[in-house]
Amino acid sequence: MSTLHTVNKSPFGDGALKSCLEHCKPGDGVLLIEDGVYGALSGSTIAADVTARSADVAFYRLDGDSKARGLPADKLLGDVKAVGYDGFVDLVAEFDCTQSWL
Amino acid sequence: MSTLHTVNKSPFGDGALKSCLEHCKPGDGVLLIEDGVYGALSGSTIAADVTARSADVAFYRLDGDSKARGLPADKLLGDVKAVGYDGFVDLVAEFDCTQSWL
Amino acid sequence: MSDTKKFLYVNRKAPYGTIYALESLEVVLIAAAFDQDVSLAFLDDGVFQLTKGQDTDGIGVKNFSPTFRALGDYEVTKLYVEKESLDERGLEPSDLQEIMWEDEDDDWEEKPSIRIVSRSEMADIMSDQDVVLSF
Amino acid sequence: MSDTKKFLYVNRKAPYGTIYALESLEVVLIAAAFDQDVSLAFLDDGVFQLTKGQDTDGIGVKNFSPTFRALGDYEVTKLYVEKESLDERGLEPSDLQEIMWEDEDDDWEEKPSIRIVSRSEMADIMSDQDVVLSF
Amino acid sequence: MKFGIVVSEGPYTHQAADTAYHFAKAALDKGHTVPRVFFYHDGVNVSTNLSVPPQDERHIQKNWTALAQDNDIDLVVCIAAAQRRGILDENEAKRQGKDAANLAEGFRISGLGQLIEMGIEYDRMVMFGD
Amino acid sequence: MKFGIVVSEGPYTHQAADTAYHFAKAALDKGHTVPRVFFYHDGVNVSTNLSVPPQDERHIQKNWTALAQDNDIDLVVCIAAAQRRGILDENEAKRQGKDAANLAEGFRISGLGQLIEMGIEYDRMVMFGD
Repeated sequence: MSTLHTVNKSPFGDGALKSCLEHCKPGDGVLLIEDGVYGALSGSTIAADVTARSADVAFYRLDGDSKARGLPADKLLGDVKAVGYDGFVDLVAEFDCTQSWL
Repeated sequence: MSTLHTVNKSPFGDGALKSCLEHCKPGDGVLLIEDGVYGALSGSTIAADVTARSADVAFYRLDGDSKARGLPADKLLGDVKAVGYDGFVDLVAEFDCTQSWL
Repeated sequence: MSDTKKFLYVNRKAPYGTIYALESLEVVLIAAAFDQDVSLAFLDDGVFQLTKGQDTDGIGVKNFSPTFRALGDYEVTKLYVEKESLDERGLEPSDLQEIMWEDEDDDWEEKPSIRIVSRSEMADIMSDQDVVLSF
Repeated sequence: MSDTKKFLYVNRKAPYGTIYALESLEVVLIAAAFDQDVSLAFLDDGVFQLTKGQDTDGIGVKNFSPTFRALGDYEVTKLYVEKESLDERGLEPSDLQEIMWEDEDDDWEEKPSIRIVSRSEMADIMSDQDVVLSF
Repeated sequence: MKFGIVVSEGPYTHQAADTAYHFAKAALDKGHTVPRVFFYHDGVNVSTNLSVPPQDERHIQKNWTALAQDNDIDLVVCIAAAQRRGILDENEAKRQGKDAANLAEGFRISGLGQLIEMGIEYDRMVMFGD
Repeated sequence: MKFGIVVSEGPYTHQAADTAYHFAKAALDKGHTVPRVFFYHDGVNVSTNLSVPPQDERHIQKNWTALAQDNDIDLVVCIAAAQRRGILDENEAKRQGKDAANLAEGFRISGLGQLIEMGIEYDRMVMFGD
């Protein structure tokens, strides 16, 4: 069983991403959506936590949400792969279960 | 000029209380309301931050909100004084300005 | 696939400040009628939902915490509470209300529904579900 | 008391995920007509409101970031941005859009509206207001 | 003193509208005045007259309407925020070609200028939100 | 695959209803089915037919109604959540003695059992909220 976790809130004001990182399992995926895409910012206070899990968890971010917020690719962690809404659908299909960190 | 700061969110999932503590000035007041009353829990990860500001900032919590959440007085920081809605009104009148940390 | 799915209801929010805790409980009560394998997870601020001694008279909002004690009658008997979440908040298991269920396979013995688990056990529980609903 | 009050509009939330940033800006645009002393504070996730290059085509939501550049025409010229909030997010002042106003007392010279301040300066600004509205 | 109150979140979902109500009542009890309450963001949803909460729950809209009538409080709902969220008075409903209006008694729809006026004219402003 | 979608926050205030919409469209484009979308918590506010957003903004309710009609999606609004928040269909309005109903075309009001059914019958469930 593998799970796709979605996180939709900024990790700087809210604990959802941090809690997700502490609960996801090797082989799981974490998809950053909406304000969650700020979690992909390199050089931020959350970047080390994300990078630390990148070895055994796959990270994704919605590209539309990243562009809406003016986050250029060179400011974002390379380990966090950009996907569109179609990629989001593929990820939900690919993983056995989806858990939203609301 | 003195300010009454109100904080209405739990400090464990949200950064409002922490940001408030970093921005309030000596002589200000901080009133914990709604889910903000959890910020008065002693023995918690936020307690030291609250205690550190208790020397120059006055802390209050809404008593109705504390009781609603089942927080007994002996679990709460003594530095955080219980007030009712009437005490809330007095505090707003007493301080020159009110700032809500929404 | 068997006819029964594993449903996990994840509670990460405190009660009363927002309605999610109450409306989550409303879902669980309905879900109980569907004969699925139901578990509830309480972590982060969700552990605050289970504190004992809640008294909402002062805020004019309905106290729904007694409803948790009725869950056993609905055969909802697995309430997982994360220990680290309690610790971070200065709470102990004894600060939570007692919630019991009667085990019909064990001469109707009363057993506690709240099971304190570690963060790592919570992660295992989360990963072992068919459907995860978050509130 | 003078006829003019000091109003501070505090922005602590990111744009688009929630509507607060947009509806805060709508208040400021109306407020500009009232001849008060208006300042805007951007701290915590509020600094994200001012990033340059926002392009919302992919999410089907209106991009309101160009409106910040019109604030100068409304004589809203004090946009305080907290340096520590930028640092924590891995942002630099150059990641924010350029927002200018024309100083009529200085031969209409163009001056930047965004003023980067320290956390301690932000605390001073907050404490020196008559009315603080939070979004 | 004159207290201005702002409610920024919707009823039942957030406690904001409840706390604001208890605060307003306490202020009035202490002899202060609350000339106006401004409903913004999802706060506009407090003003729907179609809410039917469970019998054993408080009725947030009716509480506000009663408090306003007893104490001459001006309950103002922001027009821009209300239109987005589907709160209309009779006039707006007609103007927009809608069959129904849902603004409760005691509330009126107006512009954001009413909020700024509060800040200028009142002694204190208190915001309740999320 | 059969995808079940839950929308837990209100329109415009949170992006949830938008993201859910784009996700549903993408799923359908890829040949999956979205038999039902369930609106819970403030998500029920998506279904009001009284929303009048600015002309240059998306119309979230109309987008959902159109998507549902084109793809035979069952848009279900939770009755308990809807009643608290003032969303009523014609029947409920009559039963509650209200003059107006505000449930938009393409949506229907039903119970929480519809949500559990989705979890049981569909291959995947995705929640959008706050």
